[in-house]
Amino acid sequence: MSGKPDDLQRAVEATLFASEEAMTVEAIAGHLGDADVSAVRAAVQALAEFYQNRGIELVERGKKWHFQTAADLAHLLRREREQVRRLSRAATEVLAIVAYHEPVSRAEIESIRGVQTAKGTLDVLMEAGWIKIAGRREVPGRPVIYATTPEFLQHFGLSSRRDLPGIDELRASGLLDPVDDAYDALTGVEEDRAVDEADDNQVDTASDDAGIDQA
Amino acid sequence: MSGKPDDLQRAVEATLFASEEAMTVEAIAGHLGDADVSAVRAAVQALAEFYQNRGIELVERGKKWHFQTAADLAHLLRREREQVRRLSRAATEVLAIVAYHEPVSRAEIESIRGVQTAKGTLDVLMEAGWIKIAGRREVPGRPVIYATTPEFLQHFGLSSRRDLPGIDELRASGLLDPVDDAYDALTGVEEDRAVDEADDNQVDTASDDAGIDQA
Amino acid sequence: MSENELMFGDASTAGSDEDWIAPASAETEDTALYLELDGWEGPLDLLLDLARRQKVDLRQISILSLVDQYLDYIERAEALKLEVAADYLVMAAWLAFLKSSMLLPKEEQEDPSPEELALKLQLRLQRLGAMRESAARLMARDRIGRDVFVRGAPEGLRIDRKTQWQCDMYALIQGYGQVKARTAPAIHMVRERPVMTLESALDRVSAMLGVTLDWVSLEEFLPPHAEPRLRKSAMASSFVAALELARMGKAEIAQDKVFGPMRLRRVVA
Repeated sequence: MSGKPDDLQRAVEATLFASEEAMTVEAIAGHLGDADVSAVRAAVQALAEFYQNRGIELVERGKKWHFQTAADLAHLLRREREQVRRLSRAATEVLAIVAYHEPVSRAEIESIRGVQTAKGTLDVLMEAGWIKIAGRREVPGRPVIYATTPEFLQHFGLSSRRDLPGIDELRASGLLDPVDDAYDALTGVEEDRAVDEADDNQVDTASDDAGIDQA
Repeated sequence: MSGKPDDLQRAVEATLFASEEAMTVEAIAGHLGDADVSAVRAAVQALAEFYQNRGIELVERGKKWHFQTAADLAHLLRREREQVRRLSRAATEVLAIVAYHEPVSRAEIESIRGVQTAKGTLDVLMEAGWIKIAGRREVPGRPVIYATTPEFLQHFGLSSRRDLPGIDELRASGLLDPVDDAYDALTGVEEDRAVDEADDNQVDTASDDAGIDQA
Repeated sequence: MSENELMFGDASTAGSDEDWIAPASAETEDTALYLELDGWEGPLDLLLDLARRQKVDLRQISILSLVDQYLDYIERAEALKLEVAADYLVMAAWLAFLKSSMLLPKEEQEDPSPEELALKLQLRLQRLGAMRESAARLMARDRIGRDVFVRGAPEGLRIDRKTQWQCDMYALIQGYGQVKARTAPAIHMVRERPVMTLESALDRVSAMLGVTLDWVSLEEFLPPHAEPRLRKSAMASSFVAALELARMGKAEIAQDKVFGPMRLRRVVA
């Protein structure tokens, strides 16, 4: 099949190309001002043959014809493009909380972080394959709980979660130093810094004789 | 051009066929996973040649390529429902003035037409995507200037602005110059005129019979 | 004007009037002309149409007869009691002036000369005519959706971006450390500090005042070898004690100037 297409073939070709829907041979003939149906059928067949092995093909589905991208090139229609992105700080924190506290619900994550956690943050971590939904907690509301995945361990080079440095190790490496430690250091009160981080209402306003205000 | 298309040609064909928009050679190459641009360009050219005289053809409009039905089949394909917006006469004229004079300010459009341009006229053309604001002219008042878009070229089947019907003749005859310049040219410095028209690189056709259609 | 020019035909012959909602030019009869009063887009448009009626190249039209036609048109429109827009009347007045200047003897002419004005009008008409022609030719091109069609149902190209997220061990534990540090309860310890209470200051000041009748500066009431923080506390307490004693009428206070040294003296009862 080569050479120039005849007029009918050209008309059929253009009609099928511009059509928003697949068309039967009869519909094509009708569209072309009542062209001869068998001639149109022949033209369609000739075109289908002509387009074989090209990037596009003319196919019949349930008596209706339409052009489509060649099946073996379907991957061109949807391409995947990989991009490398650093996890945001918020996502990193959430991941760390899941890793240290799993299984953990979103509300728990928020209470540990002290800030609200966007839904998208958990989605990103699930998309990355590092956390997964690990069931529901059997408490009112039955919240979803999250846990890390084997991919997480693999990515971070851990053989198990127990390889994560403990709180004491974090503290020793300075990673737990709160920001205002710097202030304390400057004002010279470092020897007995808050050892207890459990609760804060045990502040003991030691000296009772501090008052200027009791006159 | 016959025989089987090579893989790149098939891929380019499928990509252009499936795309909802016209694509530059670079965009095609990018879509195909950074294929070699010059190879893609060659493939596009080969395809354009291949589709010549078929019911559909591959055309270039403002550096972008797309498939469309052959123009001579218009009578067969024109639907009952007209898909083209009808332009008012004013809009038609303003569009032509922008296209032939771009970039052009509203005041310049009005001075050619001798009437004020209704606000809606430019809006309609911008909404159609055929003209756009192209900055401001650095003269007192810094008026906004307008120019045509790639969609304009696409819609009117122009490969580039140089394809605008009769533009070379209009330039050569000074009909795109402002009245005052044309007056000066006619009355005094006639011989310098061709030199002043720095921007048209076409040979001084100077033809008396270049007339587009003589009355 | 040069002889050999490009010629531009009547727009109506260039086709594609169909794109115009209101065809401006009535083809033939004067009657039609009048009925189309609203069809012109301004005086220049009307002039162009009248010029085209001269059936010659726009570069060869007779401005004088064009002026006559225009004035005639406006007059007749007014006679028919049609409302003529102001800009048409302004053009009429200008053309009437142009005509009279063109008919005047050369010597009496001003600058710009009527010839210049007439030629410029002609040039304007040519430019408008050219654009009108171009517009018609543009509209007559093979237009997408009217003459040529793009693919009816393109599959569309989609690019799915897949993100490869990156994070390392250090960032992870640092993140956890930050959470912990941020949310660790802030513990405020008020440390025991050396202070002098108001009571002890009162005792101390009144006892010392009892020793002398002279003015004594406030500093002298402070414990002499106290460390700075205690001294500060003592200063504050002693000051309040002094005020208290003054209030009770047991002491008087003097200060010569603002922020000057403060002196105290016992009031003898």
